[in-house]
Amino acid sequence: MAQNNNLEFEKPLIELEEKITELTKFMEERDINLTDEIERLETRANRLREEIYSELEPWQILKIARHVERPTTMDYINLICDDFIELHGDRNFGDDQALIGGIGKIDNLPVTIVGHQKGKETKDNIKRNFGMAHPEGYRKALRLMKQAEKFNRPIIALVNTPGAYPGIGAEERGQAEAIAKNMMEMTGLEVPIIVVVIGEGGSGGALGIGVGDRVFMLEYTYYSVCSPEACAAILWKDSDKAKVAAKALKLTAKDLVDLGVIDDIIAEPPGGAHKDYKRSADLLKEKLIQEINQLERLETAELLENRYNKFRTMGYIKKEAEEQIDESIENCG
Amino acid sequence: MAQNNNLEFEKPLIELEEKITELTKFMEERDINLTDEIERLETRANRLREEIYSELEPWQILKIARHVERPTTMDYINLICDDFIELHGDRNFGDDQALIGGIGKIDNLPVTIVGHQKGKETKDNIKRNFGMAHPEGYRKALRLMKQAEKFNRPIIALVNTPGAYPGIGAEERGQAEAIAKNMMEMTGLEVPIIVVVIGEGGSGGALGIGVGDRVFMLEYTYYSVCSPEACAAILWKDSDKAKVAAKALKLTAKDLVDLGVIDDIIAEPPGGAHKDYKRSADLLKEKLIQEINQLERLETAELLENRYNKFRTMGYIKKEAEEQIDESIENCG
Amino acid sequence: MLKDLFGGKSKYVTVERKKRSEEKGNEHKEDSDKKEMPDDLWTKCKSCKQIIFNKKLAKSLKICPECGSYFRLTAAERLSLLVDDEKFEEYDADLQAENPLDFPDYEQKIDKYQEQTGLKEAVITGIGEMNGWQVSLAVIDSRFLMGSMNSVVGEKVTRAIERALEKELPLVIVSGGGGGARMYEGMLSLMQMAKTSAALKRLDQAGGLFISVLTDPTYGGISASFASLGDVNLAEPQAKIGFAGPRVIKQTINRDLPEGFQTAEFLLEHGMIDKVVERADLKDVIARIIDIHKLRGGENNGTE
Amino acid sequence: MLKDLFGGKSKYVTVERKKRSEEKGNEHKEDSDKKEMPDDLWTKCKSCKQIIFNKKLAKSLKICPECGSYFRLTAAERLSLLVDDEKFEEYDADLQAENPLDFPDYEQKIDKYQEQTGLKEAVITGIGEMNGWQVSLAVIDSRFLMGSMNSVVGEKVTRAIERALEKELPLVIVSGGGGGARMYEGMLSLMQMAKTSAALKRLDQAGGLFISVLTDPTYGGISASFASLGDVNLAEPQAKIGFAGPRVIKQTINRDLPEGFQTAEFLLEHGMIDKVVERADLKDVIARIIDIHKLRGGENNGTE
Ligand SMILES: [Zn+2]
Ligand SMILES: [Zn+2]
Repeated sequence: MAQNNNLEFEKPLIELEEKITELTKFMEERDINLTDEIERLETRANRLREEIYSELEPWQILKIARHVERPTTMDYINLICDDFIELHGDRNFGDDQALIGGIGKIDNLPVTIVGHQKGKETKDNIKRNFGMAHPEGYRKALRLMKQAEKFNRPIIALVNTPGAYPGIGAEERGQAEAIAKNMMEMTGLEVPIIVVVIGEGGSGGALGIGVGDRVFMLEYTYYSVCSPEACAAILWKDSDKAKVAAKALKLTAKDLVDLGVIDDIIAEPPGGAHKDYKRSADLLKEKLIQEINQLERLETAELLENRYNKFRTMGYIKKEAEEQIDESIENCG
Repeated sequence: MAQNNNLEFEKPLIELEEKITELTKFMEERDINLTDEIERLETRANRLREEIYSELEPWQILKIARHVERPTTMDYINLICDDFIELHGDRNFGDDQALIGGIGKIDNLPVTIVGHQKGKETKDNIKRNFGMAHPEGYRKALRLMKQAEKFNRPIIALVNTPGAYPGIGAEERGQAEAIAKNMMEMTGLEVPIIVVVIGEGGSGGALGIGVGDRVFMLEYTYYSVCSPEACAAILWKDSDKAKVAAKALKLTAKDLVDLGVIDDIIAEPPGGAHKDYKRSADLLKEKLIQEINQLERLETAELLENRYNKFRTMGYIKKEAEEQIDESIENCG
Repeated sequence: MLKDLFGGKSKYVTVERKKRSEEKGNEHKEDSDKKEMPDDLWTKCKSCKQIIFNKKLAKSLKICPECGSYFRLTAAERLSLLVDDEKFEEYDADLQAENPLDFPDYEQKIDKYQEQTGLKEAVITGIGEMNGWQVSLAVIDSRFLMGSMNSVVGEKVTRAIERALEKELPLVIVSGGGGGARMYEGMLSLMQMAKTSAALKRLDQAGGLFISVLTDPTYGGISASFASLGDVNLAEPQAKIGFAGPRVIKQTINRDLPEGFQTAEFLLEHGMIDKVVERADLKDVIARIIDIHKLRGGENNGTE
Repeated sequence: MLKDLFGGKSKYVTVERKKRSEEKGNEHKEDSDKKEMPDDLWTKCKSCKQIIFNKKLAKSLKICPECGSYFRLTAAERLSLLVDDEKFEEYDADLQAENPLDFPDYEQKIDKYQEQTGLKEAVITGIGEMNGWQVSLAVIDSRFLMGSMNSVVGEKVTRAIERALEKELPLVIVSGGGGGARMYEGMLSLMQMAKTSAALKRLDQAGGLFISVLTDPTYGGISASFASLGDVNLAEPQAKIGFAGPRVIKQTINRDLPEGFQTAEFLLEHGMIDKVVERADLKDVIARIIDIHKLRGGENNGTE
């Protein structure tokens, strides 16, 4: 892995790991037994990793979520599905490569999967528009999700976008309408929908495929009303305050469980999903199967009622105001 | 009316009418009583008109159907509706001015009306693309028709197009898909649909809003699988043979009633709809109201079953072949 | 008649609001009106730079008599324009924002805008009559934190939608907030997009009529949720409407934006808007649409 | 195995066809095969102009081994490629065209093409097995009057759709006719577009699966009806697909058409096609799609 992909806050850990590598090499070359020393250093490194990862700051989680080596939607699909066929196009205007979808089987269970797709290197990333979808991407996703409903397949939506693309074509073709329509229609789809934020959960662009019966986040991901950089720039005219904004915005999985915005956190391997694709995919797959099985037990009406209530109850309103209303009722009594 | 808008086959009639005008003027100027003569000439003119219009050739009907002064969709809407609000856009890509639509009331009956719109002079005609719709036109029509279904309004589709536009953008955005989708969806719409060819019924471009419980044609219109000009060019490499093709294609209202393609013919005023907008609109309105009233008495299931069977049974297959199958059944018995 | 709606003092104060008496602040209201239309006699048009007497401006429904530019209306002014005299009952007027994220300075902001506008939050909701038709209404006020959507705005709009559903009324939402989802409530603001859209799905499935009115400016979390989801989407002329703000787009694509980009007329051309309607015609057009819809199926709530 | 499907003589003749014995013309069939692949040993590639031995061409599934161009397949060849050995039962093989318009020379045309192709009309329909899955199939043959749609083609396709509906089978239609709606039957041909689309609506409402396979060329009345309406639209590489023919478009807009216009790849890019699939993979991809669909809800008709 290229040096420049290293996470800054892992520096002490990476240095330690380099030392271990050096020492191992040295031992082998000189035929000196340093097994004990190396073992001790490795224990140290593990402890250090645990330490770093147990008290990650929101901006550090953001860095992991954005890491170029992080598994993408297609990586997860390939590791999770026994068979998968990507399907293209919105049957209207185009095929958006930043938001992909298709049909496949997970342990013989047919599913429809949609998700934002980022590239790994520059060329691929340009093709994928850095995971920033256009309206035709959201419309393709909706087409595939409606088809899932027709064929009674559960839907899995993997969210990984800095946001919907802000460009002329996107505006001309109704970016706002496409996202709004998707949220509205996803509310009514008569099959289970599971949403998982696997990297970046960037605002409306994320929410455009983000309405479901379950909304999960991988451990080192974020989901935010706007990027901390933009938030800092707008509020404090200072994008260097992004770290402060990252904290203020409560965008981590843990924060969002507390706020009732998401249902659960899916663990990642030590050091983040990009350290072990297979293990990450296994953890995701396990959760998906477990939840789909639960959801499939529900009657359609119950499924939809629960989904509605899930989003209906989100938000906080000042207690006094509500009490004031209560008081007026008491006054009547 | 400009000279160049005259129909060639009306020449003797027009000359006679000019003579009458001359004579009337002469009588008034010179104060000579020519009332008898003029009256006689007028009777003659009426008879001549009747003669011409009673035995119109298909290519002559084509000329009337294409007449620039013919009432357009919007002309009929304005004369038929007490209130009408045009609604725009496909909520996807654009607003096609060659295929318009909206909601209105006919004698207090709410309806959705869609129809191809031609222009009257060059500038308007360019804006309207000569009534040749793009995919976004068909998709707007479908959006409005689906809304009609939601709000339980009957749908009126007024057909007047030389054909769907053959251009790069139209192909890019799926002209074929748009037309196909409309036919498919119109089959299932749970409200009455009445289709009326008010001018040109040009092939797939017409059929894209042409599936309904009733399909009518005004008296001097045509509905054809392709234009006689194109037909002649393709079959006989000679577009001058368009008159022959016009006959061979069986494209007049009368032919199509006989072939079971349309349900009925709506009469036009003498000399064609463009001679009397008001009267034309009244005749159309009367028919629409009468048919909507009939259709609204049906249960939805019956309505849809009838609509399906109407199109399901269209076509001719060689008798022998069918008999051969019957024979084989007899052989079994 | 419409010309008389905007006096030096907003006609809005004469519109009956439920629980209006319970509020501290009719004075606040007056204050804010003064801020919107200062006692000094004139306003400078941002577009043509002409100086216009406020009385004249009020008579022209806050449309510049010189160049035809539309000035923004407050929610109160909008209601005066749309609702029959005295025929508006406000709901949920007391709902106020929390600071669920403990976001720095959020409470102070709320206090400030409450003070400035006399409103508790960025939307007024209720039931009003339009040419005799009973309608469930929600009107965003762009002065209150840019009319951005937070938990309270989402909740009030959702209740307005549910009210339309329950009472079988047409729903009219006038969107004119620039700020999208309100940052100070983080993801809770964003989720109001899903919440309002979900409620609209229910209304849609029940056959309810929703007329969305897009006014200047409608962006972000508001344009990308309820504002775009009308059975009929109307817009005022020149109104700026879009998903991403022009500055963000310019930064992203690194070139100038085309003339007329993100205006109501641009959206009409691109198929997103059913009709651009002059301010003076808005009430009548809405009433006519309701009329065409209500004669069949639903009961006629109107007096005409 | 797939490589062996195209022998000097079409494998198709070994595919069991219901009522096959009742037809006069197995000789016709052989004749036509000879015309398609003449006894002389080679064919010239239209694209690269190379001379290719027919045996080699058959082995490469009629894809030019030099430049990769796709040659058109007859309906029989297509069926050989898609259907498991001996597992095809033809339906409605005897349906033949009338001349309802008394169109000049139409009967002669029909006679000529029947003679040339050994087919009664431009489509073969029936039930076949694909990797063990039972499928209702329709395959257009572009040699028969350009594969254009008339009353018979419309009727046979409609029956194939209804057969899928009735027997709860997946539907696969391979479209590769250039001619759109057949002029000789006038409006009756055009109305087959509505007829087939209506039947597909019923299949759709019943939850049936329709895989549309677009091959070279698919235009006009065929592209603007069933061919575009698949739950999944597959296309062969390079296949020309469109509504209007390129000549008409060129005439209309009076300029040259862009490179790659109206190819399968162009349609993929413009969102109309789900997937472009190599000829050799087509059967397996279709079977995999059916497999993913049939495990739930429907019963598994397949053997694997
Ligand atoms: Zn001005
Ligand atoms: Zn070649």
